[in-house]
Amino acid sequence: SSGTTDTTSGDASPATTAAGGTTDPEPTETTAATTDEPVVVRAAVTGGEDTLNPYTYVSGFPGWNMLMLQYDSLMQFDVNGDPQPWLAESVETNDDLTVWTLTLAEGVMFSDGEQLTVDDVEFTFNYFTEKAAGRFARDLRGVESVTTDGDRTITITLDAPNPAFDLVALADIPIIPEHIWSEVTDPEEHQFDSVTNIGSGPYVLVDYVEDQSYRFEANPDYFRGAPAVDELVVVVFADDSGPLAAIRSNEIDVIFERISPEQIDLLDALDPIDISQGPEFTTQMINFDVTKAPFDDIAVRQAISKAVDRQDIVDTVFLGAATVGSPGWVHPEKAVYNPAVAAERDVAGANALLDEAGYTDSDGDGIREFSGGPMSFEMLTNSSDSLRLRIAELVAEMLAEIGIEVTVSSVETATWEEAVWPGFDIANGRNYQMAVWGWSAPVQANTIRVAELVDGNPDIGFLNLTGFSDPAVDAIAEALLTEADPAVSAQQIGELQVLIAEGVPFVLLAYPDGAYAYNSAVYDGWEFIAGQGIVSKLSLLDASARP
Amino acid sequence: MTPPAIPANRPRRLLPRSLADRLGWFGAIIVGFLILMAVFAPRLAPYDPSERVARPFLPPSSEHLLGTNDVGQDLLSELIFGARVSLTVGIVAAVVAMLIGTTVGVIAGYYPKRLGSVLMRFVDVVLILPFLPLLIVLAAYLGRSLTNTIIVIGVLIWAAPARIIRSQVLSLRSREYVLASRSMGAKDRWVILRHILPRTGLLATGSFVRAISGAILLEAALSFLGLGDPIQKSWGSILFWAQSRGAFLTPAWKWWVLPPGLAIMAASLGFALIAFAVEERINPKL
Amino acid sequence: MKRLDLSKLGQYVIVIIVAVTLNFALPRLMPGNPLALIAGVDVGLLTAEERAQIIEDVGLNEPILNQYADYWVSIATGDLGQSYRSGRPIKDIIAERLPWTLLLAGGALIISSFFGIILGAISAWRRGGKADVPLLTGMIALQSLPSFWLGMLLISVFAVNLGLLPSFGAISPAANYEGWEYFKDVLEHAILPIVTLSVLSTPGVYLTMRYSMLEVLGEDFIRTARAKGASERRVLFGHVTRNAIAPVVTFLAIRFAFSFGGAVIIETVFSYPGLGRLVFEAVSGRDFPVMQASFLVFTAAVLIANLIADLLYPILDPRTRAA
Amino acid sequence: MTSPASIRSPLALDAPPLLALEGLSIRFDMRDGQVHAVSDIDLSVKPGEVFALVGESGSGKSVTALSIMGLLPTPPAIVSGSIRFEGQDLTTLRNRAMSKIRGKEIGMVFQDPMSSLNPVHTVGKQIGESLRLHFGMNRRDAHGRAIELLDRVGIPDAASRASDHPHEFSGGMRQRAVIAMALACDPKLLIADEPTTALDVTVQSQIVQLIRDLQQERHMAVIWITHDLGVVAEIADRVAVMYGGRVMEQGSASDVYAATRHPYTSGLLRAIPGIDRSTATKLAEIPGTPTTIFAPLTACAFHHRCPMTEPGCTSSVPELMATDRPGHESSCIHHEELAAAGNIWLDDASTIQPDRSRSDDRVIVTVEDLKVHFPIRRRSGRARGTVRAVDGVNLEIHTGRTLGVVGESGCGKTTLGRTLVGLIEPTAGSIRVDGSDDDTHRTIQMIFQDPFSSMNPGMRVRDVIEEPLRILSMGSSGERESRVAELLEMVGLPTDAAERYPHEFSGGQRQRIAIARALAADPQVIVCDEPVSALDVSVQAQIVNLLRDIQDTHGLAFLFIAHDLAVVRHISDEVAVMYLGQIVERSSRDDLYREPLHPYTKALLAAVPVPDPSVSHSAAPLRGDLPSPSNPPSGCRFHTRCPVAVPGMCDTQPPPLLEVSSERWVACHLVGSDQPHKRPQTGGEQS
Ligand SMILES: Nc1ncnc2c1ncn2[C@@H]1O[C@H](COP(=O)(O)OP(=O)(O)OP(=O)(O)O)[C@@H](O)[C@H]1O
Ligand SMILES: Nc1ncnc2c1ncn2[C@@H]1O[C@H](COP(=O)(O)OP(=O)(O)OP(=O)(O)O)[C@@H](O)[C@H]1O
Ligand SMILES: [Mg+2]
Ligand SMILES: [Mg+2]
Repeated sequence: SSGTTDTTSGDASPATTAAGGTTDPEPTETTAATTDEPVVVRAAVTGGEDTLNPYTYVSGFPGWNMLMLQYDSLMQFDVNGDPQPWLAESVETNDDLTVWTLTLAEGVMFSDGEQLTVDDVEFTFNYFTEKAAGRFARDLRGVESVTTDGDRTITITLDAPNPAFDLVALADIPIIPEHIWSEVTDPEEHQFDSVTNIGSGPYVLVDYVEDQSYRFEANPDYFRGAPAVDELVVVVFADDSGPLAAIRSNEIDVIFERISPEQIDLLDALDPIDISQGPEFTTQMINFDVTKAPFDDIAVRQAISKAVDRQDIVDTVFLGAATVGSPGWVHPEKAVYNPAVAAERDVAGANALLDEAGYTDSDGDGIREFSGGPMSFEMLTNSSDSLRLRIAELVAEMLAEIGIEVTVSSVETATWEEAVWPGFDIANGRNYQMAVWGWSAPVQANTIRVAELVDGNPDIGFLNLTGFSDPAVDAIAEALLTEADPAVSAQQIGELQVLIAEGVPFVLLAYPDGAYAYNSAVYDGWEFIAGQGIVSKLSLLDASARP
Repeated sequence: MTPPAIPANRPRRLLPRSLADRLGWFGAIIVGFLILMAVFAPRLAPYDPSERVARPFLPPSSEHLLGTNDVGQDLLSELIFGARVSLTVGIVAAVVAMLIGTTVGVIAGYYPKRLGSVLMRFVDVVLILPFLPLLIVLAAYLGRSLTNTIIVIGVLIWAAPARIIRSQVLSLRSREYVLASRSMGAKDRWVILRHILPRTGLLATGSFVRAISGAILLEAALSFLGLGDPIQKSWGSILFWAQSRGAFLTPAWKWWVLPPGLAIMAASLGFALIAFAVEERINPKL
Repeated sequence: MKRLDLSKLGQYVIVIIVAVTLNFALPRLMPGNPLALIAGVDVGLLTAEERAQIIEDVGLNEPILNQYADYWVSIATGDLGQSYRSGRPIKDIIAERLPWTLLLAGGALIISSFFGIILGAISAWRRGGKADVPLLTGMIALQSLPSFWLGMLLISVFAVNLGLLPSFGAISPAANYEGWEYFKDVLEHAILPIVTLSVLSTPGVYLTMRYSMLEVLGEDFIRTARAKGASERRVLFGHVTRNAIAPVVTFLAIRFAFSFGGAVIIETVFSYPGLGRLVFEAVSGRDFPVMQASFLVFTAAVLIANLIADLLYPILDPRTRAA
Repeated sequence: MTSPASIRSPLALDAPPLLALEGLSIRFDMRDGQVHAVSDIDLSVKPGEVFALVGESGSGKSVTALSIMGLLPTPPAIVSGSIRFEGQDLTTLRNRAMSKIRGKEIGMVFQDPMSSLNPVHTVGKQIGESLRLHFGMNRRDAHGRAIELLDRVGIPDAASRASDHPHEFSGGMRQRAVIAMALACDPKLLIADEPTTALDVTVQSQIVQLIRDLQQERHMAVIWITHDLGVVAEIADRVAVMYGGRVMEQGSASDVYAATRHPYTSGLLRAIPGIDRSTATKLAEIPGTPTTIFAPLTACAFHHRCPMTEPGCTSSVPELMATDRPGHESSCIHHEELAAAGNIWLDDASTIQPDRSRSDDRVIVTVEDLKVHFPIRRRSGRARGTVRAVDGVNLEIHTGRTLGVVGESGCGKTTLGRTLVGLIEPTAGSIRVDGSDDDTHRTIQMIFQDPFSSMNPGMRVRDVIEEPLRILSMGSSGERESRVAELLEMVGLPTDAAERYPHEFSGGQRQRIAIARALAADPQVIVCDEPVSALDVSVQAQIVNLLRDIQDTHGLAFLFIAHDLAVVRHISDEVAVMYLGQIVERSSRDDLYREPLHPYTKALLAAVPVPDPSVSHSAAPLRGDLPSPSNPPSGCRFHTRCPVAVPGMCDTQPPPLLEVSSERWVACHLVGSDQPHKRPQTGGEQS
């Protein structure tokens, strides 16, 4: 996909924001009328994100999102979550998706007044490749070369076709200024501050108090036009209930974290507070250790998948604010979703499956037996996520109906991670029987990453936490990774969904919606990016500047 | 050294103690009430607390006097059944704490020189242990269950009773009846079992009841932090759910937050009052 | 003042050694590892070599005894290392956090000693009287309040419903107040957490004071003072309180140290940027150096409090001065 | 040193009473009953006289004194009747007005000098406090006056000691300080409640002397409260004897002692062992024990224990009546018969004690060069010195005989006794027990001082008595049971006592239980550590007699430790005098008391109060206090206090304990066969 966007609207021309129906006069008009009345938005996050440099932010969400307020990437997600040209005016690829040619937008300045050039782009790619740092280095794996041609053209050559290169790399990597970073030899050790927090993004981080607050000021010379919000203060809370109290007491204006489902209606009912809600690509699922009995038996896994009532979980735990999980992994909102795999609850079928496979309750205590004794398992959840705990309880209730006893064990997060994913390396095996698990949005957002979840080869399936292995699945998954033709790729993903639904490497239960609360009297230009939520520069730019 | 005029048959029991007694009885009534509630929970509770009986987040109604929780379980039933877990954890954890505390306290008090001072240094260390990681470590090695919550709490709170009992034993071991026993050739075992332990018992009762009071609070705090077992229906875990589902900030605090908090307070208060009365009785000076 | 007793010092040393060793061992005994924290995001995307590199960079691959020795060296040199999470020197982090915790603990100490001592004295002086009964009952009741519950209710009432006080933090974020404004801001933020901590520690002070007073009131020298013709007031202030205060001061010192630990819950509830919250976050993220350092601060607080109590005691109670 | 007192007129016998108690009753209302501590008493004290209030424990003396000061806790105390001080009824005064009288007009000295001083203030400040309160003196003047007062009560180096805290004073000094405090404002009346009871005889006589001097110097009236008739005889002008909250007898000291008109008083006087009484007879007992009065009296309070009781005694409460002597009153309806009959007590006192010949005894315990040193520890536990509690003691204990051990408090008596029974490991030296199997515990048992704390309050009497048998695994349970019954009978307790708890018994009865326990394992030696000093005089005699009887019937050996030389004299065959961990004199009882050789022994004996006002007492015999056993004086340890010490010899060379004559050992450079010329006069020839 390629496209160009007019970049001349750099000086903010007043434009109406989306019809929000607020009681306030139209915000940008106010800004124009009384220029000394800046729009200040106070946002809440839970847990600090450190100094918000490419090497020092903490979490994928909202850390990366906040980071990207200061930086720009070559491409930018639009409301649908699809990458669109941004710093790069245009993005073109060859047929087998190995050569990507980009044209840099003109007149982009860093916040210290230096011009952003193709050299900065080249520097950025090389720097991230050389100075290992998880996320961006991984993005750039497979990049063979980065070359510049003249002032505006950059050519990136990959060693293999990568259909998602725009999504995972171009829209993800912040372009950093060479004149600052070339002097930083050891970014892990380097401490950053507002002097070195230099990017081309719409905001400049001017103030940071660890674990307390961030203050961003708008960059009036932003190449897409001055942002609609002049100042953004991000307050760090220790737990989830703090922001909820603070938005009610009018101490903050927006919560940069998903609010829990029961809060949606409650907060929406309050006057200036509104909710922005939409599908997100996070997942809630049941993992089991597929390498051990009885989960090595496909019948057991299928029975479990049939026995869980996904709708009940969506209704009870998420109060409807979630999408029922697809047994084939892919979110129904995705274009490549295969409706054929839709889940049906079938307790009788599940029981029959188990009976057939020889798992019977021989001693009449209501619990079936298998070679290793009663089918009685421990299901791990992490105590910090109460919704997951409830899911576990409900699943336990549901599995009781098919003679499988589940004891829910809630443990502290690191303990839970260590059991399910020891050392974050699947080579270390697994120390659990069953667990409620979930992946963050990027895993789902890029559909072809499903290979990482199910491939039996640990190099490819490095997120295959359940130890699943199926040659048929492997074959399609590996083909998918390098398939250049979107149509073929869609076809493969469709097949893969069927195989996954049958093979049950995990039981996908739901995709929770993202819901964000904000005070519409202060600012209501929030834009919900499918799969990512509202925390993005898009929300803070004028509507006309958005892709 | 030898004031001969030790007042003969001065009636100690005649001192007025009505206030402590009244408070103690008040505490006993509260505790009695809560224990009855725990014992007869299945009869008193209108529903099975672990069954989803209505829609989630219902406000109080005639069917559900305290409404329902986030998955539609009856809050009143949870509250009533919560007494079982909270009181059990409190009492059993206190028993664990007293077993450790008494053993250490008696040994440290009876052998105050080497062994005793080593033990007391150990007690000092326990008192300054960072309890959060300790808890996680213990939970990790013991697994998460009610039994382990009990052990963890017991391990965390034994040091205070150990100190009190040690100082009591220190004074007991120089009582003349202990000296008398030793002068007859009694071995340490005999003295400890026949003289020290029974006399410490009374004091330990006070510490024990106080420990229950503390253990109930600790269980609530642990559950609230998500370090207990939120699946167990205890008062602390009701609050954990109330907190994690935002009930503190909504009108639901009146039926979801207040009752379990008050129940914790009542239980802790009840035991604390009994402890106060017991201790007041033991200390003849007061 | 007499010089500090050597064997007492020796005991402190033993306690310190054991405590420091535990501080070192506990984080490492915890399941889970700090990889995710050190690596930053998406630890799953790392290759095995990258993982190994990270572990090596922070020295976690070294033999445990070497790490232990390094820890001692770092304590001895006062250089507590760097946080895995932020890479900042822990000294700086602690220097930022400690004042806030001190503010809460100190504020609560002042309030709870003020009310605890005065009310305890009143209660004991008029034992069983009109003031004593409700005070005693009320204090025992306060002692039975779950702290997090109280904190949350206070937020709910004073911040959310009445809008009188801020519900979180130590200062208004990014407000950049100066002078008096700043002071007011800090005070407003500290009120609710301090009140919560005070409510929790006042009963202890009160009960200690009351107990100590009653004990002193039963002493013969009180009768002697009256026999000298001292008025009730004079007996109360010149003799009873003065004698009863020593155990209370000891209690306060210890209590002050422990309110550091108690701060974990309070600071979480109020999103207060003190040491307690630092610990909580370090523990969840397995930030070993920060955990070690903050446990060290707690240990030091308790030991210093003990030491102060030990030093104060002879001043308050001449009987315990070395002859 | 001018004091306002010097203006006051000398004693006027016909002057109106300074203090008059009329119909005074004091009751304690407790939740579970009432205690009638004082029932309707009338007393009066004249200006400048020493008035003694005597009675056994619980008779209401302290309560009376406190009611005068208005210091009784109300509630639970309820005071009725009137207390007139210089005509003014103190019971009607409000607290504020009363505090003007306390300390200024009436001073008071309490029994326990340690606990009656505030530990956190300096001694000088505490003395100055009343001056500042009553005369509005400034801090400096008050301090100066406090130093003068300390100097007057005999504190050496008063100026510097005034800024010491009470714990830095010895017991005797503390009591002096308390006296200085009570006298600071020059009160017209001094109430001294058992001011010497907690002190050693030596110090006691110093204090008695001091108060007597001060009283004469200032012409103040003194109410001297005591249970010790001996002390009273030395100082009192008039005496009132209380029992059960009633005054039994009242009159001039000489009348009360010499012409006793109440059976209780005469019983008490006979029960006192006395330093000059015959030891051939048993001590006179008063049967029964003093009791607490829980209901209003309807009879003579003493009728339970009185040998003259007849129906008239129980029909009403007898009032004080005039006797045949002026100013002498008695509440006994038989006082006239008493005047005629003399002694009405059953004469068990004439029972001759069996004589013990020395022929059949043998040495059962030999103690050689015994040393017990304690490290002194600070609060922190660090050793900071050594207390030489016992420092080289040699002695033998003979079967069937009693070795008495006397000495001032802290001289190591208890330590010696406890080491003998194995409670304390000796630091050096040996204890050999002859004629027994290897288990010394079967041979040696112990009786402790405090009958209240020496029994586990949670055990039944049977368990208490059985305990040694069980510890030593003696007998089956049946045998043990019959042994308990046998022992109870032996010590004069009913057999049903076995099932009861110790707290249901009086002090004397408990001491009987303790004796039964000590006898249970059939030992050959019993160490008695002050077994009677916690008991009332009337009960003390019972226990002493019981011990003697048991010794005679069982051929037991006793090591009898006591600070009361009269009691020791009565029970012992041989006496050892200890000073600072060492034996300074050891001899047969009669020799020792007749002719003490060591200057310390002499001083001790001279300090013993004699319960006879007609015997005039010499001045305080000993200077100063016992030196610290952690830093004993060089040479002869006694030289610092010895009136006859020879400089250059006594302060450098420690005198050995030498056998100066047969069966008589003395450690003094001035006593001994090798230095006859220096032998003190009293040390007559021994053969
Ligand atoms: N366990 C101990 N540790 C240290 N010092 C001790 C100990 N027991 C006794 N002493 C000291 O040893 C000395 C002798 O004490 P001991 O009790 O034997 O004297 P005593 O003659 O029995 O006195 P009293 O008549 O007051 O009972 C005292 O100075 C005492 O303080
Ligand atoms: N505060 C009190 N409360 C209750 N009863 C009391 C109180 N003080 C004294 N008594 C009782 O009053 C009675 C007389 O006591 P008091 O102290 O006057 O005796 P005493 O003659 O001074 O004896 P001692 O020789 O023991 O000092 C005793 O039976 C005692 O139990
Ligand atoms: Mg079965
Ligand atoms: Mg079965």
